[in-house]
Amino acid sequence: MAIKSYREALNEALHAEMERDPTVFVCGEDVSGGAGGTSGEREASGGIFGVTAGLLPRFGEQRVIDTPISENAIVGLAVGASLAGKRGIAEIMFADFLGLALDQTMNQAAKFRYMSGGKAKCPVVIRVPYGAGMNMAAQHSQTMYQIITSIPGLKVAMPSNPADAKGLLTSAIRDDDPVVFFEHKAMYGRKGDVPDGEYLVPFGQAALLRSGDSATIIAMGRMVSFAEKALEALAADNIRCDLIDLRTTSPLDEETILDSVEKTGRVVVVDECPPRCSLASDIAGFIATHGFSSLRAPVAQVTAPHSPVPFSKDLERSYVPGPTEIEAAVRRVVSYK
Amino acid sequence: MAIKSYREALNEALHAEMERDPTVFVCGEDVSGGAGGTSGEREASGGIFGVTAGLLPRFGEQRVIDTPISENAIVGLAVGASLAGKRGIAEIMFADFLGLALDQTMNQAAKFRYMSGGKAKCPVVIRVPYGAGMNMAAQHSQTMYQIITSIPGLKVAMPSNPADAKGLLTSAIRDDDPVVFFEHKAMYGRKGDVPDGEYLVPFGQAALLRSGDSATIIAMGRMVSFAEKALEALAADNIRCDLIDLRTTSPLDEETILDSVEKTGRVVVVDECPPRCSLASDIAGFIATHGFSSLRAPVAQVTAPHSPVPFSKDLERSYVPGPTEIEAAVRRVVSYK
Amino acid sequence: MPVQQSRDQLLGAYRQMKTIREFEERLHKEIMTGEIAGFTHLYSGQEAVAVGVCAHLDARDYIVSTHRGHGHCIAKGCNIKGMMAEIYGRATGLGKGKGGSMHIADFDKGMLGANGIVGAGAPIAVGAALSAKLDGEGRVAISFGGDGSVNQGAVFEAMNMAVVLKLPAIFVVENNGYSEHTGADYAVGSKDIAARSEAFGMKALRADGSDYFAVYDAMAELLDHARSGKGPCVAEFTTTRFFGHFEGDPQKYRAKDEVKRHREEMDCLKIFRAAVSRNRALDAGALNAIDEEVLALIDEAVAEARAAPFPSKEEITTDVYVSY
Amino acid sequence: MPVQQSRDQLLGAYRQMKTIREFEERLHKEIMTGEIAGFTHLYSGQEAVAVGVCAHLDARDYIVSTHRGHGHCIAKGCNIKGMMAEIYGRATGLGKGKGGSMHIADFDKGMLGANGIVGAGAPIAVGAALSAKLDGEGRVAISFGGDGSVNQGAVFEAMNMAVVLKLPAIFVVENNGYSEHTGADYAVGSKDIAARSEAFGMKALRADGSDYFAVYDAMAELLDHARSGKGPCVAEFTTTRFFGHFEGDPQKYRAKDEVKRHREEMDCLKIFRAAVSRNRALDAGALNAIDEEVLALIDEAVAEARAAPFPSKEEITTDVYVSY
Ligand SMILES: Cc1ncc(C[n+]2csc(CCOP(=O)(O)OP(=O)(O)O)c2C)c(N)n1
Ligand SMILES: Cc1ncc(C[n+]2csc(CCOP(=O)(O)OP(=O)(O)O)c2C)c(N)n1
Ligand SMILES: [Mg+2]
Ligand SMILES: [Mg+2]
Repeated sequence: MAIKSYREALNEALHAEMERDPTVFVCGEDVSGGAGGTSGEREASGGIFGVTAGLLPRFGEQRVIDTPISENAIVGLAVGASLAGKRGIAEIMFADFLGLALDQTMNQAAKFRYMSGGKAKCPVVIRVPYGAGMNMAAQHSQTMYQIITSIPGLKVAMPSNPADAKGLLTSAIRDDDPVVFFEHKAMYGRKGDVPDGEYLVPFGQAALLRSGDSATIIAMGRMVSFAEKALEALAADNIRCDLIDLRTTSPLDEETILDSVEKTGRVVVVDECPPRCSLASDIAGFIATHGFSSLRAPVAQVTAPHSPVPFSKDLERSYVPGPTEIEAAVRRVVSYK
Repeated sequence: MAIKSYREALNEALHAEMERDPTVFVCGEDVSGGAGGTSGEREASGGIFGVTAGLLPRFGEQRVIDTPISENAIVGLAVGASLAGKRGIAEIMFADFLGLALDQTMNQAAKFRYMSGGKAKCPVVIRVPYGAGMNMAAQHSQTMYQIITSIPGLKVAMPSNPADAKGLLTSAIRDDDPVVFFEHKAMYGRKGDVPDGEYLVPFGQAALLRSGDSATIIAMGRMVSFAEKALEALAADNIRCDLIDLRTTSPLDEETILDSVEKTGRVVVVDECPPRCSLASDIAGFIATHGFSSLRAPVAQVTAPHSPVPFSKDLERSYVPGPTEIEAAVRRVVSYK
Repeated sequence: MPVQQSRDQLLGAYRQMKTIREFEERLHKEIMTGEIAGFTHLYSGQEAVAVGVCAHLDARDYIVSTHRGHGHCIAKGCNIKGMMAEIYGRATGLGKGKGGSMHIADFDKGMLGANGIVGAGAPIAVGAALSAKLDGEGRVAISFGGDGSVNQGAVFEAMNMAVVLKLPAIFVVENNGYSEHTGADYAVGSKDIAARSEAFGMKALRADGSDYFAVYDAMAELLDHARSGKGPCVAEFTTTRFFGHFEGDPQKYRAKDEVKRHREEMDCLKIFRAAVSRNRALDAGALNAIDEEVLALIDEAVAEARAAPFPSKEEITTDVYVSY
Repeated sequence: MPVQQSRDQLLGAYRQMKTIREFEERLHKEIMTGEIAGFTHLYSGQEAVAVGVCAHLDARDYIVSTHRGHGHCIAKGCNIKGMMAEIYGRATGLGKGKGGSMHIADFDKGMLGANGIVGAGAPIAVGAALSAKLDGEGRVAISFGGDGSVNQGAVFEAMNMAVVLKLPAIFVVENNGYSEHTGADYAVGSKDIAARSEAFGMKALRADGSDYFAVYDAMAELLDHARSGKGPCVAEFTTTRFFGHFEGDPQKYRAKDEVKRHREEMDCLKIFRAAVSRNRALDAGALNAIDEEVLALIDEAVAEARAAPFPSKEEITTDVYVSY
């Protein structure tokens, strides 16, 4: 155990897996930086968010590949190589840019195995920094995971803390299916305990971070820490909740959700997406269908509004669901008669 | 009133609106067909599904534009022209190809107005044939509307019959916001009464196609006719339901849904999408949050399975939700104690 | 200068071209019966390209194909019966009937799949070329595409990516004059695919795609370039398709007599036969014998496909993931 | 041959270049204070391109810009105070503070927006060019982009589309040598953007983007071509950025003295002043007077922006649709 940042935890997983498996490579824009130009320094950035720093000096240009700005071809590069025996890790600088790479992600990576009757294997990982909170405006702040979660054939991981960042990324790289890996931009600097050495967090197993009978809070990614904040405030009034961190939205840990709902009968789903066809509605709908008999209150959905992400500081701050909204929602469902 | 096919109804709307408004134009692959090559006939196809047939002879090459295979640029062409005073109607031959055009759709068309603080207007229509049922396999059969519905800034229309095809497309073309218009490939040949002359179906107003107290069936697109079939079978056992055809999934007619749920307390949502972050889960979640007090049974979600669309006839037939599954779901919710 | 080919090579090439031809001509008939569902794009007329290209490859090389993929599959060694069964949607098909005509693949043969998304194969081929480069065994990846595919952003990106990373990728462009119902002379703004691709920084050649020998010789030169680490190349082969874009296409965009004329003047099988008899490389007898064997094989393939079982309903939800 | 420009034109051009320069240099300082949120990409060093291009345009012509858009906005006539307020996220900004630096637009001025998606502006510009062509009034649409943007599929598609439809679109490529931290000599496989674009079937020119007169003259020729219906063109202007890719960029990918050297040798303002004094077109006095006016204007703009109110929370959900 050591205190590390979310960024360091991801970087550690990349180093370890590239060390362990020579078929693993990373590609993307500026994953090392400094190719061409007048630089003396070959690794000029190590990724715009620093997640791939140190890989080039250690593993060389063959396996740490700077690319032109060609998102669809970047994913295709990793997909094609992964169909041909490698394990490609593509970095799409911002999740929003999946808008350019959705064909290779949705129509290619997600479907090869199925269309080939199980013959193909496409163990690709597509890393995508996502989310609002850094005033990057409407084209650099989207969640996108609701879209990717809706696509059969893809797996979706979204760590909420440094330990999961390391454990889920390690599992993603070793996974034989395509994984889209969502890293929240605003969490890269967040520190926490990270297990030393080899550490894997299995897919499809949510984490029960807090226990309580008052209600069930289901969250993912950055929303988890906001839910924790809300719970601190609620503790004062003796409101204690189960807090479920999904960790992967596909596969979904249905059992952990239903067990908790059966216990509490009251649910708050917290999701950074806008409301329509969101993870919040997905979970709320799932519970309305499979957990109805235990429900004792309306399922509260705490989401962003149905609008793009605004630039101006205060607007963005209120756009993103936060502890206040979560706390209010919990009080609503708990007091529902 | 005259009996016309879904295809003819769409074609009629295109003719009428291009006649009425000189700023309207269509663009896409083979929307006329026959550009270049050795053909004597300039209009060689009128769209791969024949929806744009007859437009070229009537309105000429300036307003009926055949394009190269460049989906992102096709949508961009219509978006850019629509920002510059025109009303562009882009045809993306199959909804699946939105995977290539999502950037122009999601990051550009959907966000211009917001990012410009209300200054921009982008009255573009993106027509996308969607859905399974024609053995076109995994890359030519997807629904995609769950993905587009999740994006703030876009409107989503999906007619379930010829009359709505005409009325919704007319409204879409006159709408000042970007609309993604979903036409089910398997319905082009379907015939029905279509009002003569100018006919508009407003967005955000669902159609209550059947009335009954037993339960509420909510469907859209091709699923509506399957729900009607199921209702015929159920009538024998005196099971009568409200059948709500959403017509547009964004905006969503929340009022019609909640009124019906209040009356019946039992809900079946029918959706051609795979289950995750689908329209089915979206509506089920919405009801779990806003209609909970009236719910007397679990919300049944009838969807495709979490897998790509298979090619082989029987597999595809069972993949697509049909009358049998809907009937069973209605019986489940109706008999729930 | 022309490359010498052994008698066996020539017989093999003819057998493959003939197999593709009969496979497609037969499908054209069978589709009329309504027994074959979905979209089928026939390759008849373009055989010399697939065969002339794949003659240089072995199972360790990669190819990525298109919606019009039957020819590439056969030339790369896919099992004929498995292909036919797939097109018939049977459990015995190469993809268990889940993929169909547009998605035939055989990964053991280095055939990374036909593809229903025009242009999508190019970045995938570039990825396979990257894998080949990392392995350092002189393998290559071929991206097949048509005159319409080269206007797709994915293909441009793939070409530039291959040049930047100096990968052993070859973009084979089959210019049959049409992208669906639109002429290549319209959709390719520059009118010159080879020159436009060359400007990306690739070695480029153009040759007659109806002449097996022209294709073979051009590819010999490009493969030498790519295998020796000199970077990607592009080959534009002019060719023609004998049928419509897909089965059921009325082809109003073509001059009335175009197909008839092309079947007379651009038939790669006739051209091949003429060439090998002119230089006395092969006797008609040997070729006629192959014709009969091929017809028998196709008959069998169709019969077996029609007799084969459809996949069971459980298959709908299998093969989505390796594990989930 | 050089095009004659009136004294007023020259003074106007200098004023715009100076305004862009001071706008950016001031932002560079203000960003240090932490008062400006998000991503800001400064245009300093490239002023001659935006101004030399837009000098030929009026409000009825269209431009589409990039993430590095301040210069294009100013050159196309966007209100300086409205821009500054937008960058500060204020309700008085051109986009009510909802868009920020990467999304400044002014549709009344034909400025169809900066764009956060590299390359996305090109298809949009082509669409605007189509609208211009349909109106038949000789208007044009300019697509601004960098050396990195031209490797984006959307840009290739847009170029081919513009050629196929013979649209009055001009692709202005500002080659400042870098796409973020990666050299253009690496990411552009062919190493020659103008030639690669020319192969798409466009008239292409390359000129010194640090020399206002070189840019102006090149654009005069291309605009004549585009406005007269002869089809799309491309211009590659070699230039440099004086700051990092975005504010906070340590620029390890650049040689230590590169920026210093470029500020000495490639400063478009110095080059302009030298030129107009050499040929006695303008006297230093007039230019110095402009310098002072510009500085005063920027001071005002910053002061007013900082004093302006932030948008109210209600604005989060307005302007999503015209009606919903
Ligand atoms: C991305 C995408 N756009 C459009 C289509 C529809 N489509 C299928 S084949 C085709 C024409 C392809 O032309 P070309 O590349 O020349 O290949 P050919 O059909 O001539 O073999 C089109 C437009 C598609 N399958 N994928
Ligand atoms: C589609 C997309 N990919 C990547 C980025 C991140 N990004 C922003 S600017 C930039 C470099 C652009 O280089 P260039 O086109 O030369 O413009 P310059 O920054 O030099 O002005 C990159 C990669 C983006 N904004 N959009
Ligand atoms: Mg073709
Ligand atoms: Mg640059």
